[in-house]
Amino acid sequence: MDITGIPFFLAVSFGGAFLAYLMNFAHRFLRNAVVLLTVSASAALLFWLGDETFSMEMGGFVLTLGKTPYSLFFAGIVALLAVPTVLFSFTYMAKEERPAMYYLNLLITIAAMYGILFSLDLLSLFIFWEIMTWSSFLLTIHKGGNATKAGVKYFLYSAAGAYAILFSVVILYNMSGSLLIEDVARSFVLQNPLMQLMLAGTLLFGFSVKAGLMPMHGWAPDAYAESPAPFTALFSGALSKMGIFGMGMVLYQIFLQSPFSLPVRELLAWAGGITSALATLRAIQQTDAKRLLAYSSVAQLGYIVMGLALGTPLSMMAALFITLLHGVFKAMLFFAVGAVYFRTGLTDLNELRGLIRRMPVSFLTVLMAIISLANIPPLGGFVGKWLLYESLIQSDHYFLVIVAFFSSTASFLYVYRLIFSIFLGQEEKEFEHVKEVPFLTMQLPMLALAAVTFITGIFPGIVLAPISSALTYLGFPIQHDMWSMSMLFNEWGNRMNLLAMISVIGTVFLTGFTILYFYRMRRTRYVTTKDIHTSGEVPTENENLTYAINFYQPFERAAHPVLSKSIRAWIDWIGRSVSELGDFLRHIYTGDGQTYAWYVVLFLTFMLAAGSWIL
Amino acid sequence: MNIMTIIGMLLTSLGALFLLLGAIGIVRMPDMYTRMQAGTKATTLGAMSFILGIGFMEPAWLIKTILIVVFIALSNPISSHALARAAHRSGIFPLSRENIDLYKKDNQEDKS
Amino acid sequence: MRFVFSWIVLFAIWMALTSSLQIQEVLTGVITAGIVASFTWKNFTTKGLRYLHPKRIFYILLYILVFLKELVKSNFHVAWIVIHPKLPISPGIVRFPTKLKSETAKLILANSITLTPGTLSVDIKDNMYYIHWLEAQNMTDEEAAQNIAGPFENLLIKIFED
Amino acid sequence: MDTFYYILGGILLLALVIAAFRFFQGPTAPDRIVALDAMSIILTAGLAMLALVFHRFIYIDVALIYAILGFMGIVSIARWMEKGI
Amino acid sequence: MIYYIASIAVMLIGLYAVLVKKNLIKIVIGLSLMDAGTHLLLVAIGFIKGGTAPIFSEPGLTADAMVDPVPQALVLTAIVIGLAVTAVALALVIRIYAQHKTLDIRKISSLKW
Amino acid sequence: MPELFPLSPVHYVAAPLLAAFLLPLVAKLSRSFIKILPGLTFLYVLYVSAVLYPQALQAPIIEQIAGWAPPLGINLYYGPMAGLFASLFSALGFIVWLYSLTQMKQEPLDRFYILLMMLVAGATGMVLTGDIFNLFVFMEITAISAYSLTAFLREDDKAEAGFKYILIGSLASAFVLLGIAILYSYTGTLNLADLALNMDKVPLSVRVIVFGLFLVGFGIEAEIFPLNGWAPDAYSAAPAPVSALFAGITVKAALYALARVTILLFPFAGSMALISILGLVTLVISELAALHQKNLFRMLAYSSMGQVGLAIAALGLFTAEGVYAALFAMINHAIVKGMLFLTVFAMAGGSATLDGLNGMGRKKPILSLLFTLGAFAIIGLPPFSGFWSKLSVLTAMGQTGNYAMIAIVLATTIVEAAYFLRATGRLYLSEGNPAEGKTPLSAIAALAVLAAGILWIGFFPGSIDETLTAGAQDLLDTAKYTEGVLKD
Amino acid sequence: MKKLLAAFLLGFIGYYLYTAFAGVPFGENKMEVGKDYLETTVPKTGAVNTVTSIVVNYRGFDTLGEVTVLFLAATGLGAILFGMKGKPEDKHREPSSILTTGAKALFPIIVLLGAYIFIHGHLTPGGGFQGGTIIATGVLILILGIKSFHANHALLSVMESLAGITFVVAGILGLAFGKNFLENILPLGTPGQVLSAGIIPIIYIAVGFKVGAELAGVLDTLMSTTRGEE
Ligand code: NA
Ligand code: NA
Repeated sequence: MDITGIPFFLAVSFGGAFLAYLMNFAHRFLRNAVVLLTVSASAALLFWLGDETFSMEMGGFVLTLGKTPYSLFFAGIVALLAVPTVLFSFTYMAKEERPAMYYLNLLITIAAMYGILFSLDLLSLFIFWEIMTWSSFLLTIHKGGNATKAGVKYFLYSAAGAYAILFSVVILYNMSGSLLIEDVARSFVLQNPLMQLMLAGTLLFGFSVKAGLMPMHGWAPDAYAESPAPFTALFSGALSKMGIFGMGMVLYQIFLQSPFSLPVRELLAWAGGITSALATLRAIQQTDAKRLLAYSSVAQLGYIVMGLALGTPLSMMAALFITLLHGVFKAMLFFAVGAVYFRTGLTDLNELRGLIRRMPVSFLTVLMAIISLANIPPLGGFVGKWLLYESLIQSDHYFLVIVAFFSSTASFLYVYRLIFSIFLGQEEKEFEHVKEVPFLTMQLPMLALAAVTFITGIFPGIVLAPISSALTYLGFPIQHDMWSMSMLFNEWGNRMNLLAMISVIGTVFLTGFTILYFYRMRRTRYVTTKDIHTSGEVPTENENLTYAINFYQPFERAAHPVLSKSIRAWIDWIGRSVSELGDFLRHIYTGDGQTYAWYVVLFLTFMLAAGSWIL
Repeated sequence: MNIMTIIGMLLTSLGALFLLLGAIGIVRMPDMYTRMQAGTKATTLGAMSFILGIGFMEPAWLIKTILIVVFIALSNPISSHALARAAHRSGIFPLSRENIDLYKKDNQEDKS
Repeated sequence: MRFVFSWIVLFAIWMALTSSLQIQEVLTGVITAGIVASFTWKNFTTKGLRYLHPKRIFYILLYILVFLKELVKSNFHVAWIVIHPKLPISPGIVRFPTKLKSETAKLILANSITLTPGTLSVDIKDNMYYIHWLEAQNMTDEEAAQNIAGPFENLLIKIFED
Repeated sequence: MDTFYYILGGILLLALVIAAFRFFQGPTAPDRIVALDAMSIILTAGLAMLALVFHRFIYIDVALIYAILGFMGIVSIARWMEKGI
Repeated sequence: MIYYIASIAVMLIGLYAVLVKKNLIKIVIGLSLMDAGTHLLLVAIGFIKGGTAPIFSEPGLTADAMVDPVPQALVLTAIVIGLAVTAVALALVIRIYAQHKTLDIRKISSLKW
Repeated sequence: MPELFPLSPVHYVAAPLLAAFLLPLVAKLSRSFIKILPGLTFLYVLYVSAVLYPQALQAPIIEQIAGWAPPLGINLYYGPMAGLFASLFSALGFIVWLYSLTQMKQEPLDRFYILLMMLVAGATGMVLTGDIFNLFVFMEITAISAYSLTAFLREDDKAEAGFKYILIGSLASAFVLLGIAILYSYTGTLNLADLALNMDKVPLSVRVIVFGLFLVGFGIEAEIFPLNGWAPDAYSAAPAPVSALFAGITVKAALYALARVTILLFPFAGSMALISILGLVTLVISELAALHQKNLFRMLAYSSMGQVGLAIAALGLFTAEGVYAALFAMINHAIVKGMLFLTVFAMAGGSATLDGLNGMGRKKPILSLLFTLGAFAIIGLPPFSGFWSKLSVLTAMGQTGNYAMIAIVLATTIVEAAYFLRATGRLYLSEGNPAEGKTPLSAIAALAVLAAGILWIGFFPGSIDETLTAGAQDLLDTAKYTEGVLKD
Repeated sequence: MKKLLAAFLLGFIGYYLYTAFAGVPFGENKMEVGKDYLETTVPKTGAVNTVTSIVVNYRGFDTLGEVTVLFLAATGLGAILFGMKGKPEDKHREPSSILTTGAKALFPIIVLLGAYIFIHGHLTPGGGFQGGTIIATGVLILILGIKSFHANHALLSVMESLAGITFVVAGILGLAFGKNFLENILPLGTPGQVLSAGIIPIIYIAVGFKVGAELAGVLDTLMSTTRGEE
């Protein structure tokens, strides 16, 4: 087998998964070694991956695998997050049950993502897509309990998306006689526009579910919150990006020539904008760290979709850049929250506090991540968001600029809450024995990713170069240094002035942060947090004065009417209706023997009547 | 037309007649027991005579028809008896002007 | 002996059934009757070959004659009753004890009573026959026995119980 | 000879119809069974007559079997009445 | 023709019992009646006017004076099968009765959900 | 031996029959024979499959029973499709036997195995025979075994399920027999090939009536809505190995009969479209009804009905691709649903409920994994067998331009996913403390064979491509069938 | 209401069934394969009774199936009613001595008659099924007439097994002799004699035993489970 070929690559990725599962019966160190080796080897092999495509027949269909610059970029993200994820898992999952299943599914998920990216035809893509879905489903339900519900919800949303994709794939296959994306694209333009709209619509719908685009985001908060923390990093950071990958492929490889392309993209951009705004509002309301991060992820993917849908070279660049960066800083956040959970067993923001001295590295990770998330230079997040604003303004989407700006600003609120509730404030007795997490398996992944945000902030060119080749592959006319079309890089080229950035914006942020912090601190008294006696007043439930509880209660009251009308209610309604229909239909089968005999006779009568009527 | 055939015709005619009489008896008699007496029995004898008659009309069949007649003679009274007994035990008692039913009386004594 | 008796009787029945003297049929009959007799003889008969004693055969033939006489006699009697517009009957169940010991004899007696019109064996309890009679009157058991079983009982004793 | 057969057949049929009358009238179950018994006997005779009419010896077997089945039927019903189910 | 109609009628009476009667045994009888109707129908199909039993037991019998033997063979098979099914059905009724102490089919529908 | 008894399709029926008749005798010698003999029998018919099926792929084997050429005698037609089914049935029979060895403890075991063998032999006979009345006979053999097995266990309600089944099943046989009578009255023949050539003697209106009768008759056994009322009860009442066979064998045999009869005798576009539509309706209603089931066997039963509906929907296309897909779906369903029934029984016993699965993931990890695998395969997730079968169904529908059908199938798949994953999730719930219990090796082996089948087909779907293609052609090429059967 | 609807539906179905048979002339010769059977039965099978030659030879496979169905019914019955026992008979309901004696006397005769019928299946309108049924009837009279009579199930089961094996082996012998399953391998003999028609009488005798044993078993199982129950 060609060592530079994709079959070898996938064989390593998938084979490692099963090997690790088997090794579990030997010793867990051996298993961990195999796991780490597998993801590292896959990451390394990415660099040697050859150009030739690979075809095989399976079940009467020709499956074709090959790399493209576009897929390579996404594969890079996967690899970048996969290694820290498994590393982080080693200690984190040591306490949990059924580790063998966990690693098996984790490695399968990773391998399946590679498979999706390296599929040159729609069927292979779908196959790996589904493998990714079920393996990530099994990871989601790993903890049991509520996770089961969340996992099933995740799967059902995914299935709706996946089968929308499959629906199109089958029809496209019937139309073009081939599954190759390029062949499909060629025959696609020959179809009538409405057909084109329907097929692209279902495909985009399918991919957008995975991206968590509203209104199909219902699965995301629960699934992110309930799955094991290390996996959540990968889940939100890389797995959801597969939806972005697919949407980009559909929009620019298949659908671009259609007359409906532009309006659909406009619509998507708006959907992205609304998603980011609403999800940000939702994130602010959360009291659970992981749920907060989950909504944050949805919001960030909204930005990405916005950029992706606009379809200008700059916006695409922004979208892909955020894709990477979001993966990195969200992984950091989930790791850090996971680390806290690992030590305290808590993710509830109302119960955590004052861990800054106990877990300084985790604090630093969260700090770095939220700086990135809040688009503050010098870290990578800033570059992406800047590019996005710029492209929005250039393409005259002023309202979307406002939306994006609004949600960016609002995201301050939740990141502040996150860091404040967990790390700042009074130390609690109950956290006295909390230690920082082990270095090698837990600190190192966090710190490594923190370094990535730093490096990409300072040397965005490292990322922008592969992005530009990806965009070139998708047909965007971009030269190697075309990112200079952004104002940001006009003067400095592919390298940013660290000092200028820190001095201009960084100071502003830190000042604001400090003011906020001390403003809050002043109002606190040194009593235990559970002591809610305040100057003889009897506190009511809604005016709980313990400061960290109901952090943004006033805001919630204001936002409630808007949020409660979300489209999720509609989706829930559909689910309920199907369920009720099922309950109604099962009554068909609750009769006695005679009931069924009546069915038979009625059916026979009907058949005879229908038959003779047709004659 | 030999003597056998004539005997056969006589027997079949007689049998048919008794079959008819038996049927009439079943309709005319007042209760189940008397219907059995008049009906079942007459039809049985009628059938026996009728079948024997056929044996005489086709002499090659005679032995076999005798066999059937013997079988009927053996089996039919048994079934009549079983039926009468069952009817009596399931509470259907014979009509009787003078209440002569020693079977009922004895059964009641047995039970007490 | 009881087996041989059963075999012979069954073979005779077989011959009647086939009504054929083909050698194949006869041989088949011998074999079949033998097989059937081999697992039924215990129940079929209690005395065996003794029934083939000439004296008994004589009484059997006599019995058949007596029976036929009674049959014809009472047949016409009942036929007359049936056609009679007034249905001159006075039905009821009478009883009488029997002297017979053999179960087979009791069966033959019961069957004979039933076949002769006017009387119907309803049950035998131990030695007591219960007879439905079209012309029942209040009478002693002995009178009933005389009236109903009279012609048959003694012959049956001669056939079965000497 | 045919006339003779016709007359015999007619009588049998008439007897059958009359017996059937009791079968439908009842009133008790044993009454119906008595009628049924009689009808089956009449039919046995009828089957034997068919053998005669068609000159087919083999039909006699049918009559014999019919006699057995009729007998068994009555005994079964009687025992059933005595015993309940 | 009247034979066809009569056979069909027997079938339908059986089916009627299956649909309407509440007593399990009557339903089983209904099923047997359906079978019986079908069997009668088959025999009626095979009947040929003036035809005799398809048995060459005596000399002089010819094929064209005989009824169609096929339906008779089929009916023979079908009867035995029907008998077998009826026996099993009765066994089930016995079990049901032992457990539910009723033969009313409406009371025998504990299997649901 | 091979020289003395040249292998022929009749061995599929004769060997189990001989074994069934022998079983009461050898049981008197030693009780252990009760278990051994059926296994040997299934092994033997598997061997017959191994020898004959490759031959059938080259040319159909036509056997004349008792040496009478059709239409006088009964013939067996062992073509690629019948061969496929016969082999599948034999394999499933063997696996279920292997499983039952330790899992089936309810006496009378001798009768259980006799009925089990006859269930398989009857179903095999149904697919082999070339005579419509003989088809009826084998249908009855299958059915009567099925009735008895449904009520085999002693608990309450088993007899009730059996009675419902026998009630509806008897209607089925009555209607089929009636249909046969009508066909015979017009054509004077019973051989399927001969009938196919003589169908022009039957007026069109009568053909419609007969088709209706057959549709109802075979449809009852094939679990077509609304004729499948008996099915959930029977599936949940029968011992799990038997339910596995119901799903894997009896339904398939009835479906084969329906397909064969339809294509040979009633090849109207309308009848085919009707079958397709009925399949879809069955699919939708069954899957929706499954959504609320708490009894696992009942849930699996509805799922079975749904899967069969899917196969019927594809079959009704009566294109090469459609039949291919239907066959694929049937094979997949036989393997997967068989495994699910057996796994659930091994895991949670005969009255398994959804709640009963709680916490199984810890206590019985292997069985839980197998259940998960089965659930994924039934839903149609790659890379398991169900994916390819569902995909072939979808592409077959796509090829005929029935995009709405595709949408319906996919939509119901989501429903299917909902209830199967809910059950899968229960396995890994932390609550619930199921009893520990070792599953015997032979049962695990039986399950492993099925699991291996799921994975094998999943990774090498091409390995059964030839089989399915030949089977589909065999069904559709009616001229070849009639000529083959009536060649002299 | 339900009854009305049922009647309506059945009338409907009945109408269609009637139209299906409207084109089938009653009482006319419409034989196709039937004709061939009538013409070939005596010369080619040696059986005088065409129905028998069809049942046992031409369509012997059906009969094998039919025998199997009966066997399965017996087996299934045993499975379904396994472990169920009726209450002992109460004294009031014992059979009378007349019936008991009669049963004992009639049993051998009935069995012989059954045997006669299945031995002559190829010659007279009898056969294995009819003969077997008669034999089972014989057992029935024992069940009805003898107090707490129980058929010897072990014996019955051996009988039905042996008979079933005979049937299948007769079929397999055809294969072994290089012919087809169930094909005749014996000389046909003189039509009309007992020993004629090749394997037909052998199979029919086996069927007779089998049917007799099975039906007897079924009857006994059913009766003994229900005996004495209210
Ligand atoms: Na049936
Ligand atoms: Na399913």
